[in-house]
Amino acid sequence: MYNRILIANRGEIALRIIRACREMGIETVAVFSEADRGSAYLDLADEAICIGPAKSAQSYLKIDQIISAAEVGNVEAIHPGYGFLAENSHFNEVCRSCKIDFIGPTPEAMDLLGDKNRAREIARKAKVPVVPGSGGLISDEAEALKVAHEIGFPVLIKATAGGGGKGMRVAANDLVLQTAIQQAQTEAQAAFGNAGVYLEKYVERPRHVEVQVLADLHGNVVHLWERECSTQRRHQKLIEESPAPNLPQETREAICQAAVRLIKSVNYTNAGTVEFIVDQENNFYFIEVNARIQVEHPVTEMVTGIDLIRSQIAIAAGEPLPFTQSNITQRGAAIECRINAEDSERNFQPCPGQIKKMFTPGGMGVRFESHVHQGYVVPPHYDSMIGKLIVHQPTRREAIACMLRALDELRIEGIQTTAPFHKKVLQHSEFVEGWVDTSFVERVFLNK
Amino acid sequence: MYNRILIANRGEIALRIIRACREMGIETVAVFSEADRGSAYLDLADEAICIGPAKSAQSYLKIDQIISAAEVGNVEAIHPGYGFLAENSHFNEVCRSCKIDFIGPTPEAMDLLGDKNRAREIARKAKVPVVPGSGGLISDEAEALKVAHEIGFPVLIKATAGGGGKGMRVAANDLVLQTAIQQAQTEAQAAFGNAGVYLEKYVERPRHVEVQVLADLHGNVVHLWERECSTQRRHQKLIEESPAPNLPQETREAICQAAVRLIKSVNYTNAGTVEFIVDQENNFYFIEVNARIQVEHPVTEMVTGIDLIRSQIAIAAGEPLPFTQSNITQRGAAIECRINAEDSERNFQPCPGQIKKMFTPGGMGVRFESHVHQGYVVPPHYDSMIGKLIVHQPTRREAIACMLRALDELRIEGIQTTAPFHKKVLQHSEFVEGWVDTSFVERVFLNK
Amino acid sequence: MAESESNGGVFDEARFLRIVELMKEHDLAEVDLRDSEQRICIKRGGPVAAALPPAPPAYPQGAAAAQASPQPAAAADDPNMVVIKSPMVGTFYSKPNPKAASFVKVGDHVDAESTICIIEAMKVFNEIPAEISGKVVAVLVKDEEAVEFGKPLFKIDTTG
Amino acid sequence: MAESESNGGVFDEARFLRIVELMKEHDLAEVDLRDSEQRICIKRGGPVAAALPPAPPAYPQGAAAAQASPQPAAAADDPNMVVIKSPMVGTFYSKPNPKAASFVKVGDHVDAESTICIIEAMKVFNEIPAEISGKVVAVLVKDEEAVEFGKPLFKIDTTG
Repeated sequence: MYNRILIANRGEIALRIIRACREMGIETVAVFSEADRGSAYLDLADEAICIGPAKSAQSYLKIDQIISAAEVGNVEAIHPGYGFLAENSHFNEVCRSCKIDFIGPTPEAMDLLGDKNRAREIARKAKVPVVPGSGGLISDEAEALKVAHEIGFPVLIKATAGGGGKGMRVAANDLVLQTAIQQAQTEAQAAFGNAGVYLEKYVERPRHVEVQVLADLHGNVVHLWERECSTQRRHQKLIEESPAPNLPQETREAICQAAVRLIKSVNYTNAGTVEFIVDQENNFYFIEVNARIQVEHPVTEMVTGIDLIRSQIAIAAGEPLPFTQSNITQRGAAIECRINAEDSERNFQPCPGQIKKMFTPGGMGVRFESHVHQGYVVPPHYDSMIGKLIVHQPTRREAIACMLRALDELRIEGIQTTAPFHKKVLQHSEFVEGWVDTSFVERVFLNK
Repeated sequence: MYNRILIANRGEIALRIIRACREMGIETVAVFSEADRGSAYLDLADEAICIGPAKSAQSYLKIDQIISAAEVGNVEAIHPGYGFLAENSHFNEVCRSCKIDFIGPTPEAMDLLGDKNRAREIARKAKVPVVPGSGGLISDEAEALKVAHEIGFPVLIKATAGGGGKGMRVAANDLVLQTAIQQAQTEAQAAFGNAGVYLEKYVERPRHVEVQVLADLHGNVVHLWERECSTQRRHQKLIEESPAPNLPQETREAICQAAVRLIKSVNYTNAGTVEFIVDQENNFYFIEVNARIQVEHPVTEMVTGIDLIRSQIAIAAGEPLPFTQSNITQRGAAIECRINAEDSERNFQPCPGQIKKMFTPGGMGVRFESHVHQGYVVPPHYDSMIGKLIVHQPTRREAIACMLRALDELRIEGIQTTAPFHKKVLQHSEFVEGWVDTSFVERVFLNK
Repeated sequence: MAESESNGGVFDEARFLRIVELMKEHDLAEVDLRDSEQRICIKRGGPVAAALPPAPPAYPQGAAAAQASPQPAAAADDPNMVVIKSPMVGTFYSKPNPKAASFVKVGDHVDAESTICIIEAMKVFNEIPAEISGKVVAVLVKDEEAVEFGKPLFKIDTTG
Repeated sequence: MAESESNGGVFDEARFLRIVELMKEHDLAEVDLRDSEQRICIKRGGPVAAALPPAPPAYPQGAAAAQASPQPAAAADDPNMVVIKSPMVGTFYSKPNPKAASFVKVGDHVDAESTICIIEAMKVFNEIPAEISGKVVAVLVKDEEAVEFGKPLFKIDTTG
């Protein structure tokens, strides 16, 4: 096991990793930008090293500074957290060349899965369903109709050079498809100088379901079941939970096994998340792999009782997984609300500033993961998440009730947070009944 | 289910009950003395009623004021918490006569078990072991020797009129017994004007092990396994845990079954704790029943996942237990440290006063049950416990590591607390190895 | 200042007012003008504000330090004004029975033994004596209102 | 003050106003003018602000508001004293190689291009220029000491 590791991150995830290390008897070196100087969580590290000014590009994203801090700090490994350099395979390689363990997958696995198209190919080979499509460019209407009849309407027409919705069209039948193909080609030509389009099955009201996986260096791969993360605003997750509600047991098991197959097929190691979309008929399709720990990992920890950060560190240090698949069960229901310093009344605009007064929730089944406290100044330089409120209860119904009372207890003055918005979401019948898809928040609350 | 209940208590347990009620959709009426006016937890209740001045005798112990508040507050039930009126069967009866449910056992069961001698008799009838003894006064040396040989040395000679150790003597063999009997009789005569003495087996280095029981109004009785509470100072528990370390599985099950037998034999209902001492050979003996929720109930909640306060309320409202014995398993290990406003360097003298600065621990497996916060003034009128720090981890070793890091994170300035003392205890080899008896703290730390 | 002196003495009201106006206009905290035996010294707002402001309340307020003593207690502003507070939790009745007149009304004189109201607690009707003599200045609760311990019930003018 | 006195007595309004104007213009809190028996003492705004105690620091201090700018920065006390701070994390070397003399020592004069030390980061030896000219007043780190971003390295007297 390591004696000393560096944490190449800030805020709540840095604190989370410091806590895990203290429990494992591992010393920690924290790094911080000048905007985070004096933050209370840095006191809990054994050493804290300033690596640059407030701007991420000059501090938390600056590979040479972090490696230099690792050398000065004399650490054996680096935990990248999430965001910043967590999925940067170059950083991962630099760590290796400096003989510092990167607590995560290898750079090779990261590269393989980092390319969406290659990942899709890998998934196909591992017999993991991907969203059905033409598999290549569509030359004319006749071919489009043929493919559409194979994969079934509605279909999505996408520009091969596209992005940001440009050149995208949905067609629900032959007639629409015939005209839409031409329009899409014309639009793509105009926007990207490339008229190439392809077809993909259009998944209506998809749910976002992801599977947590752990793989050690000895070939053992397990899943820790799924998380439901459909409550999103503009592709930003707001609420995550485990287990996914209203997911048939056979689907749950099939998704989890698919995730393990995929991870095994690329010799992926450490913690990873395999993301799927699930349609209204419970068909599931692979989307991508997140080759890092995720913000929402605590909901999995609550229902499985397994500490994912400690697991990541033990895996990187070469320890075999201390459990097998059959030991890993989902107990009860866990929900996480991301508490962001944002004003939900003003289009979720960030609200940095000082927390004048604060009262944190507690009690049975409540976990508040946060580095902030009364007097803390939320800096304007980083993302707006100031904490994660997680509850764990025997049933989902109880978890919602517990979350509501915990949100009531959370009192933060001086800045606006998303806590009031979460209360509205948690009380909405669609959420209560567990039928949330990724359009839910925008459809119901943002009148979009 | 109730619509509205009154909480006849203060501080952390009042907050604990308010939280449970909020989760159940039950309104709460809190009562408070003038010393607790303005306490933050009162804001979380639906109504708060001042019932008298700071002195407990004129407020939290004043039955008529609490009943009057219940009437004014229009509640259907009263939760007494622990301490104050929790085991006052007269209060319990007054509630009944006022048609307010008392959330606890009946006054009759309370009275039956409240008398230690009667409780011993009930235990014997239920085939629950009690500390073996003469069963009556000893008239002469010959009888004493006969009894001692029956129950086995060492034996304890106790004055029937005694108390506080007066007239008590330990005898390890015939010779000592012969002289000790006379001395004890003489001493008892002098001290109490009553020379009557009896013999009891002397349990050396006993461990304190207790069993949590839940019994509904429909005859269902289950245990929630045991708690080890041997880390005590002057009979005040400091650290509690579940499961009890180094307790053979057959002993664990035998103790738990004995507790259920006893509880069933008196038609006891609601939550209760059956206390035992366990000797170095894992023989166990019934001591008494605590007919209320206990301070240390969270360790049981953590390992079983069952909310005891919500269970108490549901039982009182007439709901059947939603689980059977076979559903109740111990998962992982939980430890609780009582955080008292006491100076362990100065003979644990209480330290009331204002908490100038405070930082509370968090993270995976950490639960801090407390009503205090930065700026709170610990009043001098009540007991010194200001919170309970509870951890839950897969193993006891991990639980100790987690508790140590959580105690490090707990920063309280302005008053002294027992947190530093807990760190010393948790790192002592006897505690780490799980061989603590009730003399441990005084023997090792207080040089007594 | 009633008798305004001639030739601009220090007691000249017009001059005094003029100085005050100037102080306001120019946000002056203090003016101290002396000439031989004459002196005009005026301080504005300053001294009050200059005194230490109360410590900002901790959040949440925490257990209060101030222990309101139950009845009777002098009102903060006027030492002759005494507030009679409820000695118990219960329901306040201003009269012995629904058809009767109130025990006391504003303007009445009470002495220490006068019953001023009834508080019902646990079906017991407790007659509450004034424990002080004076004139009733205000009745602070409504008939049949629930009261907690320490709730202000009456305001008494002890000079009345 | 209505009747302005001749020969500029202390109650002369014109003089009074002139003093107040000067106080405002120069942001004076207090003026106390005495001449034998005469005295004019005026206080403005000042006492209020002066009495306010500093807000107690929140605990823990939280992310610092003060953003230490990296090298060079004027020392708080003396505007001519400048502190050169480390522009990176690494190991500080005062000399180009173990056998050589230090780049600079106390008393040396440096200019903007002078190399004052080396900081090793990721096996790269970065020569650090002074970026300012002046006299070295103090070397604040030891040879081969690990330094973080923003760590004060040298104190330079820019008048030297």
